[in-house]
Amino acid sequence: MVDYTTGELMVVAAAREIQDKEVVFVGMRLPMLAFAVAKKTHAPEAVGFYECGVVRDFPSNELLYTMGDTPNVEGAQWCTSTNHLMYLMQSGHVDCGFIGGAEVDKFGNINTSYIGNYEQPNVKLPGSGGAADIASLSKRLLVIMNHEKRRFKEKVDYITSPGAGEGGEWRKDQGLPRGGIGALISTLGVMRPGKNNELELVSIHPGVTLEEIKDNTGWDVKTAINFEETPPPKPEELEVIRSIDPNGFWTGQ
Amino acid sequence: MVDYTTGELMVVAAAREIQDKEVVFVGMRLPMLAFAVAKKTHAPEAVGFYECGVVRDFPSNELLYTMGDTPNVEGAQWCTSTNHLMYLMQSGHVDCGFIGGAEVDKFGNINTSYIGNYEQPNVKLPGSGGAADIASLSKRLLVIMNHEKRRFKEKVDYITSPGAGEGGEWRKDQGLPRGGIGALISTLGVMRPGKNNELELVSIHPGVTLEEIKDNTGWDVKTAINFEETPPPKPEELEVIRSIDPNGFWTGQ
Amino acid sequence: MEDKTQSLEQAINEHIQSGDSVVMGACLEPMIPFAAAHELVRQEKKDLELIAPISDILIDMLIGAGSVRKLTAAWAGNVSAGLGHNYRRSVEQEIPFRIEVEDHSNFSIGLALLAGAMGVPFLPSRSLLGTDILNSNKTMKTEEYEGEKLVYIPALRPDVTVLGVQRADKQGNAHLWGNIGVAQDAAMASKKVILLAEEIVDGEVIESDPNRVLFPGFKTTAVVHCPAFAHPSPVQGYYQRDHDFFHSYHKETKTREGFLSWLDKYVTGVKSHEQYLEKVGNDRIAALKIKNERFAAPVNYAAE
Amino acid sequence: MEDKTQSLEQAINEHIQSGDSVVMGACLEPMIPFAAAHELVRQEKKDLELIAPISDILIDMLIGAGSVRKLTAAWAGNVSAGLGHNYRRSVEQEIPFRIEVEDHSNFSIGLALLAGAMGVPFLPSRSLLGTDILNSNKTMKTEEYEGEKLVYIPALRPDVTVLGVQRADKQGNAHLWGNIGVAQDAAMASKKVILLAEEIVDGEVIESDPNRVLFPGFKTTAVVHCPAFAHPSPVQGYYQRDHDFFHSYHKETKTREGFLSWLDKYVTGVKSHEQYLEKVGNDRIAALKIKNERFAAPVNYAAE
Repeated sequence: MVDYTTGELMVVAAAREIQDKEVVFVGMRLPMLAFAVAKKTHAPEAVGFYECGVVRDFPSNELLYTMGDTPNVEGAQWCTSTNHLMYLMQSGHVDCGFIGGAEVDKFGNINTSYIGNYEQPNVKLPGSGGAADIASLSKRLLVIMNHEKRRFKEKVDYITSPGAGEGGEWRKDQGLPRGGIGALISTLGVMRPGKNNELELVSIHPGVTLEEIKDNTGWDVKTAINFEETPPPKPEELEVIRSIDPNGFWTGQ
Repeated sequence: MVDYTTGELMVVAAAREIQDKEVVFVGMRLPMLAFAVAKKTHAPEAVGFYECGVVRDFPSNELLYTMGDTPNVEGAQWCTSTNHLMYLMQSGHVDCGFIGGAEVDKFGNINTSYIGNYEQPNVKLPGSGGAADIASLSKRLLVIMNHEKRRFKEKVDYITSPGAGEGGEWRKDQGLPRGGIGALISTLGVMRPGKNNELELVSIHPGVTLEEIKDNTGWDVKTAINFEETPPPKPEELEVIRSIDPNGFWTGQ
Repeated sequence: MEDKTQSLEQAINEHIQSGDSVVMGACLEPMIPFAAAHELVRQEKKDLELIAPISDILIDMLIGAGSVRKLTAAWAGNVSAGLGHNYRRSVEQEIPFRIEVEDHSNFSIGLALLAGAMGVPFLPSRSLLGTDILNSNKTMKTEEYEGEKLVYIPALRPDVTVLGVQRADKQGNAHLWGNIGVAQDAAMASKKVILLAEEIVDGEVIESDPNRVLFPGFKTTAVVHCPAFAHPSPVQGYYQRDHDFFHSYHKETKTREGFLSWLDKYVTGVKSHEQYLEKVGNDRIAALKIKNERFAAPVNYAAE
Repeated sequence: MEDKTQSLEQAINEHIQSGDSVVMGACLEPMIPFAAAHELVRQEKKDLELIAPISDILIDMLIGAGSVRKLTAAWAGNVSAGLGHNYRRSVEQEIPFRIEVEDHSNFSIGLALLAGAMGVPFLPSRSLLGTDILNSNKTMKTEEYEGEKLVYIPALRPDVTVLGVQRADKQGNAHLWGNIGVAQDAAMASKKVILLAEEIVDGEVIESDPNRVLFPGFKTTAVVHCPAFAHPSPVQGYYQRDHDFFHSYHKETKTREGFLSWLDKYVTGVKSHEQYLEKVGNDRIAALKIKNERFAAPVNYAAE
């Protein structure tokens, strides 16, 4: 049995959400590593979009701190405007996109803008970046978050990035062209939309208890019928992560 | 007294419409030569736009048959999309633009689309190209045409490129942001908008009689108060034309 | 990644069907994919909707050949010689039959393709207000927005763009230089993109300059190695425009009979683009080749 | 043509006034014109509206310095280290005072600038439907168009864009490579453009590659030769990102006092960008320099 960190497990779980030949809107931090793992294991023909305007069909071998770091441009397939990548996503060409968040609610809505009332907030968060666009326009939204009760709420204070809104067919009613949560990968487990598009637990990370998850979730979380343990990283997956992030800058906890 | 062709006189008259530092949407044929004459005589800092997506601050020394000819690209300041140049024009950055036409009417509306009814036309003309956009969006429209009665009509069959419509403040009423005819340079003289934006004769080419113009104009054409003879080309202007078009392909008649 | 190279015959046969809407000539006067147009005639594809701002004599030739059902364009004729005789015969005399015409300006067709590329139903513009283009083309509408009049130009989403480029790799990544016209938006808006390339190069060549790429390789359906694909139009850095060919076309196609004989000589009477080039004359093609070098200044993409 | 070169001090003094709307950081994380931001603080320009998708710690620094009245952005913080302490202090505690925030996403700000560049009052999008961004930013409206819901994003027309580029000529023609972000649309949309260039080159260098130009030289107001203008952010082919600098900023600015001391050290306590670089350390700057070469493949623009 190999040793791994929670960060590494999350990267691997995220990587497995990427299918071969898919176009992936790659987010900062763990998603950049997830894209690398997917490309070098089961999804060799996946294509990565980076919101600064970079398209890559192979990941940089360097540890990136931002998408615009020089190694992410060298050897790219396309360097272009942010709008061009957004056009392709608006047209339905992006299969999945990664975002993080400060808060998520039971319908998968994400808040990265304001804690409290936006007119007089308790906490000013950095904002959307491209996350609201990825949540609006990609076919499947993949969310990566720390699993804490204050972050997993019945209802977020502010919808920066729409999940299923108030549940059911809310997205369609709003006029959103497609999309919704594909998976929410947390520090404790993985959730997917179930009945009425409410998020349910589909897997729990090795060593985590269901009670722990319930204690750290701000709503009465349901478990899916095919509920399982999150499969641990394979050696070849860890190898990719550690070749890029040898000091555990993003994945060490 | 130097010898010159009508084509050369028209080129020179057109060149004199270009002020220094202006941005000029350059049309095919005579306007390309007019831009060269202006640049090399009185308007050294004028900038030329070509609708295929080329921007030049000096004209090509080669005779061009189309704007996309290879000499028009080599040494350009910008090679870009057609839309980008149109955006700049829509934003008010184009001072003047040249177009030709098959028909013009007394309010300076130009037809390059259909003679007769557009549903069952007698003649199918090539269409707008960029002319309708230049007429809509440039600050001053410069028109170059053969002066014949069948071409200078009371009212054109089809407005491809708007002049003053039905006269007066028609452009404003239509919502056009600016513009209108700066000058109509014909094989016989030069016209500009006068009262109610109707075109009036402001100059007559050397050797042409007023009667000849009236006979070849399909409306009762008025003459401006400051009516004069079109000043003939200067040697340095002819030199530019003949260095580019030594065989008179565009200017020999 | 997938090898998308095909012969011209295969690519046209497989990816363009009768009835399709097809963009050819997205760069306006240069880089027009004449080789693909000729192949469409040889394969007897019919009922095409041609979409392009200008495309010089490509449009006129396809109309005369009876391949076109509808023309969505800003201008159709012969850029250096004048009117297009086949276009006139079709609309004025229904010879060989009357095509449908959707009138555009260069900007409105550029915006329609951009709207298609963006994935929105329309884009607003201030152009064309007061023109009869808004009467003969009923797809464009004048609307009020906060007290201002605008023309809403609906999106075009062509089935195929056939785009000529200087060089492409086998996966469909390409470099195109010179004036761009509507090439980028046409390719982004279209369901399929067929590239005709002067040269097929290693992926590393394209990756060495990712800012020169206009759209991602995954948008490309097929890559055809087709030197001199644009003759008689020019390709920057490769060959000049064959002006005389356009003038001869204008003279030789004045009558329907003249056109049919021109078509037989250059298109239906030859089997391939290679035979077309032989018919034009190898010496003539060689004389058009660019002999000089004027290279772009070096650009360093190194990361470290 | 006109020589538009000026010193950084002159260009900022002459072309940016207190109260102006200014785009800085149009390429997102790289090529952020930090040198211009520092000069704005030194010249005590106030009440600025900052416009940018992201711009990393540039925004946070200017908020802390009290230069900002309004922020129109998609994201503001410290890209590799997290939240921006000054931004939080301003909005949560009114320290030094509360700025106005106009919330955007990357796409909505990109479209707003494109609308400005196009000269239209708005552009439609399918993004952001159902989000609270449409509640906190009341400039964007949900509209119905032929039965579909769209968000109409109003144009932004900034007073000034400060754009970092690799090289420019004295007339304001420039080459920028790497990811473009919203640089082209921001420059096209703005009334003035100030270029900060790593190198000033002859016009011939720029003209050798006109496809690499993003906007015409006549849009440029001033050209500043300012090597290492982007430190601590990177410039492709010139220098890498100084990651540690961002992490140190994050640690040192946790308190207001910490920030003021940081500001004094790097900005107000130095007189020029050259002195800033000395303060950072010439060895440290030298260590970030790109030493390798990975040149773009040759491109021949020759016409004959």
